[in-house]
Amino acid sequence: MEKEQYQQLEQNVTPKPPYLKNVAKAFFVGGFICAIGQAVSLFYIIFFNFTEATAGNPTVATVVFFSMILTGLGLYKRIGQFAGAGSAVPVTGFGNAVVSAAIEHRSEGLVLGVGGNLFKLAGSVVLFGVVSAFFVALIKYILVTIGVVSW
Amino acid sequence: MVILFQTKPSLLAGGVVAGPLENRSVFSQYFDSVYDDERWQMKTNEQGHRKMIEEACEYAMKKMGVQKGDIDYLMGGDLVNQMTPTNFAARDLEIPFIGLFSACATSVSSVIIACLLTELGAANFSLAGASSQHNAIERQFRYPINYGAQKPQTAQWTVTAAGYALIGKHREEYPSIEAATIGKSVDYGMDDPFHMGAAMAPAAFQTIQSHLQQRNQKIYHYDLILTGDLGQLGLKLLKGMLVENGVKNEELTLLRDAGAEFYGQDEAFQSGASGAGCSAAVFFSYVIQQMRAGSYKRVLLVATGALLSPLSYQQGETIPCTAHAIEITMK
Amino acid sequence: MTLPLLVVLSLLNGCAEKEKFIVYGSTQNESEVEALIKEEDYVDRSTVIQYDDSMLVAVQIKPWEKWKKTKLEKKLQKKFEKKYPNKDVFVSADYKIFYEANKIKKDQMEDTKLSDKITELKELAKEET
Amino acid sequence: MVMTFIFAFIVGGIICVIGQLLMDVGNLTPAHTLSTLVVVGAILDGMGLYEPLINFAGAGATVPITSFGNSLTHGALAEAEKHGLVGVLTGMFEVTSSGISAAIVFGFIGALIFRPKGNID
Repeated sequence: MEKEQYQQLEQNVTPKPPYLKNVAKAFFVGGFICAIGQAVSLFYIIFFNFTEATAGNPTVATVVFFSMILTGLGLYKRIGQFAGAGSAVPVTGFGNAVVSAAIEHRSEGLVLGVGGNLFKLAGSVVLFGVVSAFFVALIKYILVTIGVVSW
Repeated sequence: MVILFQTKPSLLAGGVVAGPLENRSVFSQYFDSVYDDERWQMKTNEQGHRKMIEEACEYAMKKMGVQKGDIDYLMGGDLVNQMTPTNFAARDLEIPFIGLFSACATSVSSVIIACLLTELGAANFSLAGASSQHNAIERQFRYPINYGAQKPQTAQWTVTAAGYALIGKHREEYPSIEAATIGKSVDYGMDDPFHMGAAMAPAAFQTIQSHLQQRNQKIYHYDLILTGDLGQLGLKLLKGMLVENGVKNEELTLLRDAGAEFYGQDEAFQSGASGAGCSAAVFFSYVIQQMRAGSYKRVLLVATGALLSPLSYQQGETIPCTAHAIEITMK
Repeated sequence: MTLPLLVVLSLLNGCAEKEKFIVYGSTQNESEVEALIKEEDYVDRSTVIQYDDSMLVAVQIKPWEKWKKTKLEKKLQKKFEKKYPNKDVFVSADYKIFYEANKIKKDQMEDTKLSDKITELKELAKEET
Repeated sequence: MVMTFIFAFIVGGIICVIGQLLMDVGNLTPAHTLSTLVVVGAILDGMGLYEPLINFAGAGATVPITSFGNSLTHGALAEAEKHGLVGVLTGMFEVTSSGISAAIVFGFIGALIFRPKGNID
């Protein structure tokens, strides 16, 4: 059997991902996580001195903490299998990537294992976040200087 | 070229040790021991992996009442970087040893080498097998265990199991190896590490075809052709390729796959089981026991292996695969 | 998971006053201030705290208009500054400020503390992330 | 107030749906998907569109990973506005994202108290 012929067969046999089901699951789980985030942020606004503008930071830190607990108990991967992007896209997914790598590499010690592998999965997000922030700021600065836009 | 063993070395015993999740395997009743701690009460996954290999070897030896001093060679491998679990187990077993890497096809490639050594007269007894430990393999090839990535339906679950066979000179009352085919490394351009079955099926197809052709056999000459870990989709693909080549539908029932059957119909495991320990565990427990009980007279075991590394697929390479086959008969 | 959420929601609704437009503190210009805010149809609810020369205007913007929050806040600030050039006006659409303003009214906070509280809230609202 | 929760749910859900489509239809790995979303967040903030989204949807916009790009860019832009070209550079050292620091701290703590387990349910 030729390669092309096999690839054709493979295409026919391999099931397509259930797009609609996956999208629905991602929507509801992702939305639910954000609604919990909203509740946490309200908690900080009402009981502490945070405004809507400043409550974002403690909110994110808190949901990352929840994510650590769920990751450590092995529950986050089950949520992940069910929800896909619904649990990967919220910052809890970022937390899960960092915490799971940290737990995984504990056996190689705190410095070489945890320290060296903490951003094994999440590093690309930090990289592209910081680099794109730099370029966006640079481009906007140039555009402001030549008078195309204002701050 | 097919290898014909004139002296027909025998599979005298098999030792299979598996992890806690493998309790759910449809084959678990045939295993010698199912441990309820995935790390065998060791500190790391890799140490547990090593311990599992040692125990599997000990079970195989105990069944024939031989000591490790009686074993001439140990042939085996696993999937961890540089195969440290097997290398370290060999250190503790103190048996002359060659580590073999054919990925998940090691369970059969090791048996072939052991048979050649037996045929040559260099070995009275040798141990051959392979193993995999879920946590140790997943963290290396894919993601940390607790990372919540969504696995597609094509994914397979790496089993925690070690299977080792004790191979010795021919004895009538034991299943014996008549012939073997060492497979080529086959690449049909598949590049999805979450769809190994599709990558491995062509390798299994080529090895089976070449073995049957050179032995002048048809599928129906066998009671069972058992592939290693193609999974449900890989098995479907293999059957599809055979049908294209003129194999009749009724013959296809003789084809089974250890990985596809390993965890039954549990959807949590997606397309089924994989890993070097998958084929080794099934071949050296279920198959040997069934043959000794007389259920099968002639069996072709085809272990398949995907020869990728995390590095190679990140660099965008496709996945070459191999398949090795042994023909086992029972009087 | 949904039960505690519902409890929180009902609590929050309980906190909110029935009246939509409230002026607290000195009664000076009360109806005028109220009319001024009512003119702006994007304002859902508001609580104005008056003390001496300072005026804290805490508003809640209608959900569908909320994305323009920053602009609307500035617009309202300008409007009030123009109307009351002699007063120290501070407009905020932040929920925290609105919540605290309602609390001032509910607790009937004394005038002596009021001044400090208003300054505190102003600083809080100016904080950035 | 109830509306804020509903908007947070819907907007957060939609951002996740975009991520799911990138993975399923675009065939991207989770790492590629998340990196893409972060860059999109940064660009949206550069165009001044992310803040209105936060005003509208609250946690629906701050909890998804796109807010990383937003908060990092926000810091950089603020510095650039204050200090000009030098600010673009120094902005990089000033920018913070609580998610990153929180993940580092909790990652370390998690490593101390948990062990990986290969269970399936």
